Amino acid sequence: MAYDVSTPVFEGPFDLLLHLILKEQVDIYEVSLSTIVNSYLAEIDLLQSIELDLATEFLLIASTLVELKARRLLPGRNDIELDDELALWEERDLLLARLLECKTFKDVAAVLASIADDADLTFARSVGADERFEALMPDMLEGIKPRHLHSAYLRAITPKPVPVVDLFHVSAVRANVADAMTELLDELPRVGRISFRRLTDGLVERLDVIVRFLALLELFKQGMVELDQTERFGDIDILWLADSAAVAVGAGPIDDYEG
Amino acid sequence: MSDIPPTDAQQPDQMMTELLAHETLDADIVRAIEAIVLVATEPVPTDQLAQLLEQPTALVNELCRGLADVYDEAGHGFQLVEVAGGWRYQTHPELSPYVERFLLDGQRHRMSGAALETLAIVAYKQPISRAQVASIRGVDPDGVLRTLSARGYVTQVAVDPGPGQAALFGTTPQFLEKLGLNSLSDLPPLAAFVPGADVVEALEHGLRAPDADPKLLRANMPRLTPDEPDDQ
Amino acid sequence: MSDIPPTDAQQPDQMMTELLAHETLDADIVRAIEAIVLVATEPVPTDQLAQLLEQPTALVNELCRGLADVYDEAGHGFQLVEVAGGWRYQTHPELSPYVERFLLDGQRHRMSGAALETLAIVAYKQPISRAQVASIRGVDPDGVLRTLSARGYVTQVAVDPGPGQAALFGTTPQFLEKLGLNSLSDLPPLAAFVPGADVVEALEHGLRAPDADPKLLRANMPRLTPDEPDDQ
Repeated sequence: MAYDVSTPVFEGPFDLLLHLILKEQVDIYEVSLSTIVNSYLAEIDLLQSIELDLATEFLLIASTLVELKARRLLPGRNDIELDDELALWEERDLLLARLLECKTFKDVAAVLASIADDADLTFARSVGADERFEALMPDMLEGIKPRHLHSAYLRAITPKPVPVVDLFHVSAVRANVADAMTELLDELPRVGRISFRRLTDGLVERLDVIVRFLALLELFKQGMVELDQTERFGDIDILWLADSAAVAVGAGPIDDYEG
Repeated sequence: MSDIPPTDAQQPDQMMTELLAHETLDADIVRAIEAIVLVATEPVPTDQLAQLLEQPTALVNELCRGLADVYDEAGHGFQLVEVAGGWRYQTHPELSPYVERFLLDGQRHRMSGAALETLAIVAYKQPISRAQVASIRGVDPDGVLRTLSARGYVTQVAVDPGPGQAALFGTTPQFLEKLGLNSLSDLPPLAAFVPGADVVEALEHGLRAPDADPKLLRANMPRLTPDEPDDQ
Repeated sequence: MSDIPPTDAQQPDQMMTELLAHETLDADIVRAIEAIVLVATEPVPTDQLAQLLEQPTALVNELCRGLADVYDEAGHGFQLVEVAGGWRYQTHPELSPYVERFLLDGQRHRMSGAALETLAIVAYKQPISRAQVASIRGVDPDGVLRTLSARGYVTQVAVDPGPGQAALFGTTPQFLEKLGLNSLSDLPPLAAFVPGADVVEALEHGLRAPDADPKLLRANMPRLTPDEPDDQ
């Protein structure tokens, strides 16, 4: 169980974040994500076992951070639309509220622990009546039918559910790099040269843009396009090199990306 | 306690005070006797108390008698008595009518889920050792087995011939009677309800069946509807 | 008791005598309370005692408190306490070393930090869904909730009437018993634990988007390299 593991410092991603922010005075905009991941993985190493649940939950939190961080780092911050700015603040406030709530219950749990420790020093009597009252003892089997016994047996032999990684937070959208490559292989020979912004102009979903970018990198890897970026954060110039579109798509291993 | 008037009965119950001030020992020894006997499910032999408290048996015996006197003198509703070679608390005979009324008053004494599961395992897998029950349920069944045994639903039926000679448990005729069964073969057969072989195998291995549709799996699982008393 | 010397401690434990001489009732009422609670296997609600003894609840409550005081004053090794809405006998905390030695399974299971945090959230926010717990703890509480449920500390208390019909969890009387509390209102008030302004400020600062150039910021970046042990 992921939840049985803990260090004195933290147990989960929120704890980690709390710890990083409160103890280490970390500004999430200052600290690099790889640093967070590294220190996290270092802790995981200490535990000598990968706790998949914790790790995936951590990735969930981390991705929120990446998004916040990415917005900060992206150019043209002054051009950010008011809605985006508001959304950014909203996310920040939401995260703050969650961290505060998390901290509240961490603190109260510590008090409950000491209450429980005190209570553990006493032992309740639950002996029941002696044999003089045996005839009056309630019948524990009252109302129990053979079928109840049967279902209790099945319940007993059924192994407790094995923890599985829950994918509820993963949307069902499946962006396929191979498909994107097919599209590009159709489109690029016709236009010859195009900028990445224009290429992705009609795309609404950010994920689609990313997949197109990955497909483009794949084509670059295969020597079918030339890419050029004149300035940091600038537009990317795409030049079609291959004469023939007969290159087999999917000849190499191409990953699917689930969004 | 403002409305409890001071009485003329000035007979002080100072025996407890005296006991606790026994010059030859730690005051906690007397109190420890009270604490241990309070939670003991069986009468506690004087020897055992003496050993636990690291005191001479004769002294412990004397202290127990002293405590018994203290309770009697103070007029408590309980007594400390020596039965079957051990000490236990029991209610004063004069109060039996109240105790009986309480016991008849529908105590919430329903069988816990854990107790029922243990009983079911013993019923279906008898004769079975404590360790085997533990390995199925994943927890130490000691307390539950003791309770079930005290109620006369299970009993030791044999001794494991192997090394260790573990006690093997089985159900009693009283158990069958309570369930309205003529014999153990009248228990609902397991096979008729057991889910498909693939699912069983997956479950037996403690693994999730990777390609089994969860919905199908669920449909084959025994359903525990809320009206079943074991479902708490 | 010949070798128990009379002491100078002449503080008479006459409270029991006084209780028994309570002018408005049969002396047996007080003793009956002792007898009933002694044979009960779980805390006996004041109401139930009152009904069995045909006495006003307020009086019974007062008598129980009186008895608890009597035991305390006399220095007994047991206590009468009100837990989870009922009265029970339990051992005095000072004697836990002896009792643990006697009960071989006396070692209590300490709850993990994760379990306690989840339990705290359920206790204060009940009825609460799994997803709501998850959003507070930041991790999937499934395993913890299952463990807490198996221990009997939490249970499904309702179903969310909204879409999805999520199971809503709440704490059980066993939870109160585990903590030795009489009711949920005995939990420390949550308001006392809301982080202070300094913490809020630290967190806010940590989440603030600075106006400075990211490259400058990087130079100031706190180093959290793996070789720096988090030694707290």
